[in-house]
Amino acid sequence: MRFISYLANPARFLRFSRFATPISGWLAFGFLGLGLILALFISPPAVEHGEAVRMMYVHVPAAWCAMAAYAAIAIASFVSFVWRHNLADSVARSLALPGAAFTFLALVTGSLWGRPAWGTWWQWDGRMTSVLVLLMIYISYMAIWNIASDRKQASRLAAILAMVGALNLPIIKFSVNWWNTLHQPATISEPGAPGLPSELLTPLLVMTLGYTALLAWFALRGTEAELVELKQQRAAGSKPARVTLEDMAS
Amino acid sequence: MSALIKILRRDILRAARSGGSWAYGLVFMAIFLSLSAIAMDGEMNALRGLGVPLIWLAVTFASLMSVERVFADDLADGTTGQLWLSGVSYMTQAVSGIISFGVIYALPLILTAPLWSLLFDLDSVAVWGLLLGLILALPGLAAYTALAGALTGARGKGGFLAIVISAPLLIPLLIIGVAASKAYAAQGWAAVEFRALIGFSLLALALSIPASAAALATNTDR
Amino acid sequence: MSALIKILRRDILRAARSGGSWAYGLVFMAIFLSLSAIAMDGEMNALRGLGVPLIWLAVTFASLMSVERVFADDLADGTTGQLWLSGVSYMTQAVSGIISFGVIYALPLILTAPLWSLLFDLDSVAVWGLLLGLILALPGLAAYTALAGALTGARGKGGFLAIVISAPLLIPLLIIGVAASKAYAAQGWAAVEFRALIGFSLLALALSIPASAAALATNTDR
Amino acid sequence: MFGTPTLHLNKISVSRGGNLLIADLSLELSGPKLLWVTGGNGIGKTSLLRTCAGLSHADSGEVSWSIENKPITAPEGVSFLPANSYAKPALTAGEEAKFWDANLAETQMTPHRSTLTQNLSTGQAKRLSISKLLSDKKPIWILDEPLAGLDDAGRSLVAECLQSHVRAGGLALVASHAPIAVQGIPTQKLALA
Amino acid sequence: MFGTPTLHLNKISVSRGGNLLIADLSLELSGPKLLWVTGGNGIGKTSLLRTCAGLSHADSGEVSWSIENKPITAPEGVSFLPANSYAKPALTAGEEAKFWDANLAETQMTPHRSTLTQNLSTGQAKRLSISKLLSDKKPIWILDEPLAGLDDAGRSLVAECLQSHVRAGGLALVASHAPIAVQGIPTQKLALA
Ligand code: HEM
Ligand SMILES: Nc1ncnc2c1ncn2[C@@H]1O[C@H](COP(=O)(O)OP(=O)(O)OP(=O)(O)O)[C@@H](O)[C@H]1O
Ligand SMILES: Nc1ncnc2c1ncn2[C@@H]1O[C@H](COP(=O)(O)OP(=O)(O)OP(=O)(O)O)[C@@H](O)[C@H]1O
Ligand SMILES: [Mg+2]
Ligand SMILES: [Mg+2]
Repeated sequence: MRFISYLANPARFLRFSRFATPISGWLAFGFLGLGLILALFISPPAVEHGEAVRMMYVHVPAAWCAMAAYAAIAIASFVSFVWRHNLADSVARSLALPGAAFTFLALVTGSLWGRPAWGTWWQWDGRMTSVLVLLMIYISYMAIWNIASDRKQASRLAAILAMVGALNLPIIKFSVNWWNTLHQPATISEPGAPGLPSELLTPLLVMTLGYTALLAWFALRGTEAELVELKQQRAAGSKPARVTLEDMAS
Repeated sequence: MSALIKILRRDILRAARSGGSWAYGLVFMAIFLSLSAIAMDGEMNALRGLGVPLIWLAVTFASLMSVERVFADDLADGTTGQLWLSGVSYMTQAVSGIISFGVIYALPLILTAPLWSLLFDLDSVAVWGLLLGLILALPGLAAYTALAGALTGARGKGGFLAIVISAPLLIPLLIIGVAASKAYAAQGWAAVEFRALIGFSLLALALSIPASAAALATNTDR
Repeated sequence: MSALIKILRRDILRAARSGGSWAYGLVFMAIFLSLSAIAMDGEMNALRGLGVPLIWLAVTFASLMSVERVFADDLADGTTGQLWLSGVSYMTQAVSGIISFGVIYALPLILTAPLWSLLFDLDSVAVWGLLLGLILALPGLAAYTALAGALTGARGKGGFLAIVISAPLLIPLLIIGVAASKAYAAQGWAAVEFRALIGFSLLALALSIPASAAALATNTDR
Repeated sequence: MFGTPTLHLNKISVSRGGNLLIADLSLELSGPKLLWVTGGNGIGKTSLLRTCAGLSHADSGEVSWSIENKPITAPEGVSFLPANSYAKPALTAGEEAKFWDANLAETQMTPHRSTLTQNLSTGQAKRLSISKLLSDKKPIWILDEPLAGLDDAGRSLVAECLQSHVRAGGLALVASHAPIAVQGIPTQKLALA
Repeated sequence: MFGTPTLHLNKISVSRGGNLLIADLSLELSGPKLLWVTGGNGIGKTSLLRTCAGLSHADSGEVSWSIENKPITAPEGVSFLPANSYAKPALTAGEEAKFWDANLAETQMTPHRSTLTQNLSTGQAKRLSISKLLSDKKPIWILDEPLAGLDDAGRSLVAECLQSHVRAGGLALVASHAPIAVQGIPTQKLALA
């Protein structure tokens, strides 16, 4: 928390991001490269799913990061709304595009995986529907940023929407339990359930780290860009009015 | 309280004057359902199964169509701010928007649902299930639609954006609602889906009222 | 001519800016069709037969939804009269309204129709029939919708009244259109329904242009 | 220089919502001339001007326009400046000006060319309308409250425009509550009461 | 009589679309007083007034209101008259007045009580807004171009209203291009340039 309030100052943030941004970029590159090699060539096919299991290494971390990114957006939105802090909404805004991309990726890989696993591309089951809803929320979140010509206003409206939309996260998470469906219930993320053997778990974790670093890179870079733009706008903006107050004969 | 009633009365008057905009949803529903029935070539067996979901769909769409009638005008001409200055809080305005939307635009749709069910040859149990489900969903439907209206405000006639915003919120409600309407035939009132529907509807209200109020305040600030 | 192009360019710009109102119809279509598919419980056999009429319906509804985007704003703020004074006749304005409606709102709907046909597992002949039918109906669709927009003008956001006016005009077009699309599979291009469709579409244009121009002039006079 | 433009009103009556506002008014106005139209709120100035611009029909009587005694249509000879802005919300001031072939520089609006028209201040919106008016170069100007919302600079701009318009032989009808006084041009006052 | 109403501006900055309009303005204004706010088009009068009425947030700094040094909220003490009409189109002037508990007689609008608000003339619409203002009886008035569109009678009506408001101890902020001069009440001029 102290770290966050330390960074809340734009100048300090720019100093921090100057080295943090490239680091997260390279981390993302490294982890994703390593993860893909592990996933595609080194890890063995699973007993149940055969070669199709390789889809998991893309799918599962994408789904997790999609949700994590949204959770981060919702939290940042809360901060921005309550304390009117425009660094927080820059972070939220920059996370939207990669978050939506991960959601899309989870949907596409899930449906590619669904074909061999369940014999259908698409089914309106709880998990799939709620992830599709997540994608729609991401889209509406990005859309609302673009309608208000005033940044202050846009950020508040987007924050309100992000907070309301957070309701969807528990729905995604628990939909497999409530709603009798095709999708796998939590096996990996369940505490105390070992679930996967380590040769499957390792590439999964590496990929997850890679996706997370990528999210961080987007957040840092987007915020940086917006700060710079804001600074330029300030410099280019017109001078404020000179105000004089005088008495008049009545 | 009296402010609520005053706004509601004003909105009813406006709706009645504006070339019957309140009936817009009804006409849409009529066209939607009869054309859907025509498109299915009138096969009663297929139709019977589709009646409940189609009517739910029709109600949802018809409500979405009126999104921009909730707050847009008041935001555009500055009435929202004036009402706030005259002591009607944004919260009250949000509530009155939800109520007037529910009463003027959504309720007529729901009340005519049994009529449309004739088109699909639904039996009376199915009609009861449909009606109960719709009525329980009404608060949620009105709440989310109003929220979308408050967020988009006076911009670009809402339209697209309002639909994009409210659709993801409404989809869960729609799915549970259809499930509840269908479950009525087998389990009656006791079906767990009804409880879920009530829960969702109330949750929608609880979320939308403060969120709409905040959105109204933000859209007034310009 | 240059006035036509200027108005068209302006309308495209406005549509692009207004929170994507041009995409409104597309989103409506997406939601309408996928929800219809959900409602049918994804039964492919039933769906295949319904694909063509449902997509036609979706295009028609989605166009109706944008009626008030044609002339209402220009009439409300007096631009129609100003354009007339600057030498753009009401006739030209009617034509440009029809064209910009057709290009901005209706054409994207039609061009995405093949995409939606995937949802219904239509074969390629059916898709061609659908597309040809829709394209031939486009002028008629745009013409009647614009006429409804010109007649209702800036009043009460058009809405209801515009739909009530254009629905009866559009229904024959819809029925012949669906028939033509279906006939394509059996008879191809030569099907008599196509000629009827072309005839209807041209007739709609011929009637709507002068009628819309007269309506614009009348609505300017206040 | 314009050839002598003339506006002919032949026994026109104008009514709104069943109320007769103007009854049997006959006038013949020729440039160079400034006509200041004045009268209380709701007396019918706007309605009269719209009729003179050909935008509304008189209930009875005839409105016609001519140049050097050759009849013309309203679009050939008349520009109308309405009291309210008719700029389109989603467009910027620059885009709006381009659509009407108007020049923002004439009204000092160039710095605001990329502001959306709905964000313009009251006076800026008025200036945008005036830019559009100036682009037309028509011999008959009909202006409804052209000064409302303008600051001092804006008001003298309007006065200058009126002066050069009339000096060039033009005819201008101006409805305004504040007196329209422009140096050195033939001026008449039409009071409705 | 109102207790002494005060508007406090503490180092407020107001910006629009990234442009800083007002920077670090501090003011304390107490009734009885008339403050004439003036300045060129687009300088920021409307933005400042909306901020003073609590309708917009200042980017930084604080706006607060008090009566006899007891803090109040804007809705408790402030009325705002916007430059444009906010009457609802489908309603008649009478219905609109009833909604806001306003009295049409005070602005000579009674004869037009059954005219739809969208058919009112410019000045009539302004009078309707003024009726609504008068109904509130708040100690702080914030008026944006109250004279625009009004005829002579309308303008003296506004002057009278201002006079009796200030005489009763009220505070009035008035943005206007024309000087607002009212006999016998303490007046200050706030010029933005
Ligand atoms: C479009 C279809 C699909 C969507 C939208 C989807 C969505 C998701 C989401 C959101 C998660 C994360 C949930 C959590 O951690 O609680 C997840 C996890 C997972 N998905 Fe999918 N999925 C789809 C298809 C599939 C298919 C076809 C399979 C395999 C047969 C599959 C297997 C898994 C597995 C094994 C997990 C990890 C579960 C865990 O232990 O947490 N998914 N999916
Ligand atoms: N449809 C209508 N029904 C009833 N009355 C109407 C209608 N349209 C206009 N009026 C009335 O016609 C009158 C003429 O208005 P007009 O706008 O011409 O006045 P004006 O002289 O321009 O006034 P202002 O100085 O306020 O601009 C007004 O009294 C108005 O209320
Ligand atoms: N969203 C926005 N983007 C860019 N500029 C804006 C925005 N909103 C307002 N402005 C500008 O802010 C300025 C302030 O306008 P404001 O309405 O406060 O001026 P004003 O002093 O009331 O002018 P007038 O005398 O014309 O009424 C104007 O220059 C306007 O163009
Ligand atoms: Mg007038
Ligand atoms: Mg102003």
